[in-house]
Amino acid sequence: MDALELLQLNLLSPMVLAFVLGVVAVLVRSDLRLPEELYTVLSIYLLFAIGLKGGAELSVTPLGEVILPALATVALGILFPILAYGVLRRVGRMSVADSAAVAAHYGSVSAVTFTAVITTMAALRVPVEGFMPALLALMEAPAIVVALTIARSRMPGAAPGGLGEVWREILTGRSLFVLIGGLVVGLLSGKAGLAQVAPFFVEPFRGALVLFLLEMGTVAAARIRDLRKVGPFLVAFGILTPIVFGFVGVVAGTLSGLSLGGTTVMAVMAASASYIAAPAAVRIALPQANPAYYLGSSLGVTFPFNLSIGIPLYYAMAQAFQGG
Amino acid sequence: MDALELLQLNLLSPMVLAFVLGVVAVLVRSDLRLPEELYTVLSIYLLFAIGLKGGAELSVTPLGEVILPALATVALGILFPILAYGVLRRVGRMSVADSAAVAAHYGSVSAVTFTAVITTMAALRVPVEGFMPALLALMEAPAIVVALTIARSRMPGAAPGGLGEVWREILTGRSLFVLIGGLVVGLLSGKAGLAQVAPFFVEPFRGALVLFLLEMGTVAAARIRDLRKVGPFLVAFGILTPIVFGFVGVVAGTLSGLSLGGTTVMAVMAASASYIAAPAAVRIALPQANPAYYLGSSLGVTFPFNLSIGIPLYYAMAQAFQGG
Amino acid sequence: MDALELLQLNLLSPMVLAFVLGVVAVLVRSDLRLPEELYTVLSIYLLFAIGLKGGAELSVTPLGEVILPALATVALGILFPILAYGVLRRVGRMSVADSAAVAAHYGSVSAVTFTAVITTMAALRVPVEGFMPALLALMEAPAIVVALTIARSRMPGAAPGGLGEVWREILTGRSLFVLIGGLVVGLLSGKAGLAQVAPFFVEPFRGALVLFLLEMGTVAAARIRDLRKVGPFLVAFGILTPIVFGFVGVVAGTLSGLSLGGTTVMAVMAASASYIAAPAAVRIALPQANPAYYLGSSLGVTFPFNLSIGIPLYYAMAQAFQGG
Amino acid sequence: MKTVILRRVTVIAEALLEERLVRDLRRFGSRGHTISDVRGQGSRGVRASEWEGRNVQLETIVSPQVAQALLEYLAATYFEHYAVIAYVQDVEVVRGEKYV
Amino acid sequence: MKTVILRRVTVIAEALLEERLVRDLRRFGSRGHTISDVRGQGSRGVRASEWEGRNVQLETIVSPQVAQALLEYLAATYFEHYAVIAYVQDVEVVRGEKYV
Amino acid sequence: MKTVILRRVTVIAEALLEERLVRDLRRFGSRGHTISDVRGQGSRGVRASEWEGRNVQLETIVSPQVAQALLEYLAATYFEHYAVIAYVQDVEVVRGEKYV
Ligand SMILES: Nc1ncnc2c1ncn2[C@@H]1O[C@H](COP(=O)(O)O)[C@@H](O)[C@H]1O
Ligand SMILES: Nc1ncnc2c1ncn2[C@@H]1O[C@H](COP(=O)(O)O)[C@@H](O)[C@H]1O
Ligand SMILES: Nc1ncnc2c1ncn2[C@@H]1O[C@H](COP(=O)(O)O)[C@@H](O)[C@H]1O
Ligand code: NA
Ligand code: NA
Ligand code: NA
Repeated sequence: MDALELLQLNLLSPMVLAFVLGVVAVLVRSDLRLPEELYTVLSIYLLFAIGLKGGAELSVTPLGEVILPALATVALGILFPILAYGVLRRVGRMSVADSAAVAAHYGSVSAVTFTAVITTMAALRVPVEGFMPALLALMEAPAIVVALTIARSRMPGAAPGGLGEVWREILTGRSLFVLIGGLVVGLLSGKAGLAQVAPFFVEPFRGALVLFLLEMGTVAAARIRDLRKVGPFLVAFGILTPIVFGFVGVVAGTLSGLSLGGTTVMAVMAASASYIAAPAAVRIALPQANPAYYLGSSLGVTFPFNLSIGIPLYYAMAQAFQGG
Repeated sequence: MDALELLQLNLLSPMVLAFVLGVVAVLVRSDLRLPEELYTVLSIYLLFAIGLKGGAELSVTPLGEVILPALATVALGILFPILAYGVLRRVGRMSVADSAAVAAHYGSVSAVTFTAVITTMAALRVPVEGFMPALLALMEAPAIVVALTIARSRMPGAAPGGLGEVWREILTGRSLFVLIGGLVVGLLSGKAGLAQVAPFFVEPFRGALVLFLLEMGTVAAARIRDLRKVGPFLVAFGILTPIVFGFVGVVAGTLSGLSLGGTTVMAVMAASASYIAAPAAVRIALPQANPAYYLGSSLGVTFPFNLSIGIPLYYAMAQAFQGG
Repeated sequence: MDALELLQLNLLSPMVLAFVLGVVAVLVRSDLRLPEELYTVLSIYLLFAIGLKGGAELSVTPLGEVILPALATVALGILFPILAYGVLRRVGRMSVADSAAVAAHYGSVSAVTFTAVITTMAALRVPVEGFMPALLALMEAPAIVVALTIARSRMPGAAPGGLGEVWREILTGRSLFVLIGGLVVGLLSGKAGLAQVAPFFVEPFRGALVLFLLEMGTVAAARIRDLRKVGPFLVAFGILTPIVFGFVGVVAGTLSGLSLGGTTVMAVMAASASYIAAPAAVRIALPQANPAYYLGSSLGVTFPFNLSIGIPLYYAMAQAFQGG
Repeated sequence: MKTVILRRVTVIAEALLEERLVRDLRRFGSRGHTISDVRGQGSRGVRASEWEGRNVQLETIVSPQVAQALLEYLAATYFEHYAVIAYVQDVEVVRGEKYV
Repeated sequence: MKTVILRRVTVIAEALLEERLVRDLRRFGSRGHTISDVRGQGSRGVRASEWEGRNVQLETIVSPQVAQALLEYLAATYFEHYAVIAYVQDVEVVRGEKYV
Repeated sequence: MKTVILRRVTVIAEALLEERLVRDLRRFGSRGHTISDVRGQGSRGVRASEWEGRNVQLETIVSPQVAQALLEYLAATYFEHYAVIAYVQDVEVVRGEKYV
């Protein structure tokens, strides 16, 4: 399948179409309001399911296989926020607080985008290393801490609380907690445990993701009006950064020995911007930063870009890079 | 299977029994309160699933097959409210506002009754044209607009807002929006897309409907105390109208070339009374009308009648009519 | 499989691990808050599903088989609260109100523990009599009424309302109502009816239980701080009572002719303490009793004990007793 | 616009009592009420409904006499054993006749 | 701390009207509002939104003039056909300038 | 029935701050509070928690001194960067001693 076919296939997948439907619902001011409780429940379900599968897989994976990709993941999580901060501050001329805030988001990772690429790879029958959810967990926190440390060193006295509180906030935050929890449960109960709950956590997974993306569409659409405040620089940043970071992810994935599928997933992790863990941590630790910037760019630009065009693009990149 | 067996089978189906259980819960004042959020989520799930399947089916249906049934559907949607209005106003001697309000409900269609008949046909292994959900979407709006237009022409100045607002209200209303959205997603992503999400949207569908009907039972039961206010005329109207309209549906379905299953579904659509789209539109556009009348009759009388007796009755009618 | 292997298997099951994860979430003060609506929906789902399966099974069971176990169940439900009251009042030197309140909980039964043992038996492929859910329904109410009658006779004038209100409260209470409702629906619609809804109510059942236990963990953890108020006597009571009652359950199950699986389930019912029906009834009828005592012991001690150690223990007991 | 001064009684209680409190309100002459689901902490650390999560907050607009009688009854009936608080404020309403 | 006395207008209405009421509030000069989902009973036994369960309670802090105008408009527009009540109270706010 | 006049402080804030605000309340001497989930709009169009949907409304009944101190602290700590408003009203409570 060539890149264009893949793009078309992706754009017409129930996932992407459901997301678009959610956006349309907001644009035509439909009273389609999915209850917040559904959002909470589905995000816990998806993260726990991802973790569970990853953990069960991890239970049969030799540790040696995981070490290199894990190191690469952490390295990217430290490198990306520094790069992003530099660009935002120098090129974008944004304030220290806003630059650090946006950098935290782009260095970290979006669990839903991860879920989407896993589902896409499954639909394409491209095998993916089972331990990728563990890497997802590894990538979430470092970037946020690095970015907040930068802010703290540049604007002493302005940020309340210590970095300890930030770590605590991230680690006990819902998304990382459930993901790691799922990993541990999967690791301990193994493949036999997973088999018991597969009709709930494995088989309906894609469908649940479609429903979730319907709701995500309504959420992201509410961010579209931020785009005016965000300005052209951040919109460009929100499209170019994932492409560059995605390419770095392809290189890192390949070098650390991941398969085509694993490399694509690594690229998507690199390219995606957090919008659950990062906003919560940033809002607490860096209240001066304007949420319109970091949410507008990560949720209003980068998330839809990755979901629709990014995933096939990074897959094509990985094919090209590994093929060559 | 003869009509009586069918009736018995239907009355003892988990769907109908769950509905009865919900009614009983209210009558014995059980504290069984299903959260409203569940109601919202399940109704979105059911409508989206119905649309998805219909859309996927539509993607492989020659347009020619759909045209006649679609025209018939719209014709009924225009005819029914006019008929109903006449009867309510002349025979029932109800006010203009109340007559138009009730007429809007009986001309429009109940998505849950539709879902129930689809499920029943599947249980009986009677094939149904896959595009029926598209007809469901077509039948929802016209009757409401026609009835409100009648009211408007009879009581100038009394109704606020224009008909444009009514159309907008109906089209962006949750139920129609999700149904059409599901249709479009299904149409674009096709049977392959549907297959991906079948373990979530197709297989558990009947069970989810049972849970939904449990909740519907509690909702409908709350309308039973309205019956006193509603009076004997509206109760009779709520039983006779679906029988007459159901028969018209059988004729229209057969003439437009639908199969036995499709004709039965068409009859149920004709016989059913809206209680999601219509009440919302009527309450906004015709606040003078008494909700006890239109909700009491559509939800307290007609819905339970159709669910329990109506569906087997219309099926028997269709058999007799198509057999003869 | 010997007892230790079984214990290990149970402790590493997704169910128990999810429960522990919920406890950990509270201990590390994670913001993992599952919406209450999910709790309500899942508990209704689980009880209805249990009832449905039990009812469908009951529809093909000769009545004669059920009578002896049913009598045994009611006998235990009357005996246990009297025993428990004696111990709490004499040995524990607790007040009349508190003794009766705790006795009501331990005489009654925990539907979730029941669900857990059913799931465990299924995972071990140990057959269980299909009518056990009917026994569950039988065991819930009597103990509560007996315990409240004791309180009433010992402290005349102190308790408001009549016993009639207590019966009403219990029978129409959500948990018993849904369970009995499910039984009746299952009984009437039979195995054919159940088959229709199996992809929703049967197959995903275990996974839904895992999600529910995650939430139960957060709930039970909130009770752990009660343990200080509860004191060492009640903690000991909360561990020894289930062991003793569980053994009585093994004897009663075996004598009334139940299989190994059925006897284990009977033992778990005997050993488990209510925390849905009993607290609600006790709080209304005996407000003087301190909830920290009855919730702390039943939810903070006995539930986790049964879930982790109790179930394998009673199974081992039943094996030993029936083998000998 | 002519407004009338009436009393708004607010009762915050464990959810278990909702139905009973509504009956009480009616019995004392309240012609309507509004309920919201809330959560809270007070002097009573633990109660039966706590693990089910919620308190309810009932508000009813009534005449001063009804408010007074209601408050006395609630204090006497519930304050000792149940987690309940109640307070009163003045409110200005339009078309005061519908509340009394 | 210098506080300013303003008016808190509370509107309780069937959920269907939420969007419209918010538009009304804005139009009459409210600079912000807070909405909660509530349930209730009043003189109107039945209404279209009842079976969808909820009322909404809108609160807005405004100047006395805005409060007065708003109340008059709401009474004239909604009280006859819809399930709506409204009342006003004084509140003391910090940094009163953001509300007017 | 003897009632005491106390102060009801209402704080409406983005949900993210809930835990912190509860700690603040306690620290300033509040003996209890009630929280409801609400939604709202104000001068700040956008904030981090907005897309998670909710604000929280905290209410606490306290003595006038505590109310005053609390209000000052909240204004100084949160008003600049967070979406927070706060206001105070008098309330008449039964058994006032439990609140102070
Ligand atoms: N000082 C207070 N201010 C506001 N709400 C309170 C206060 N004290 C108690 N409450 C509410 O009343 C409920 C019962 O209080 P208590 O009986 O003191 O446990 C609590 O759960 C709170 O919701
Ligand atoms: N006396 C009252 N006190 C508090 N809330 C009320 C009162 N009367 C009516 N309400 C609320 O206003 C809504 C509409 O009232 P009504 O138009 O009288 O049916 C009710 O559903 C209640 O939520
Ligand atoms: N005038 C007002 N009346 C009632 N609530 C308000 C008002 N202004 C703001 N709020 C509430 O306070 C929150 C924060 O306001 P702001 O900081 O102005 O964005 C809003 O989301 C509303 O819930
Ligand atoms: Na990233
Ligand atoms: Na119809
Ligand atoms: Na027991």
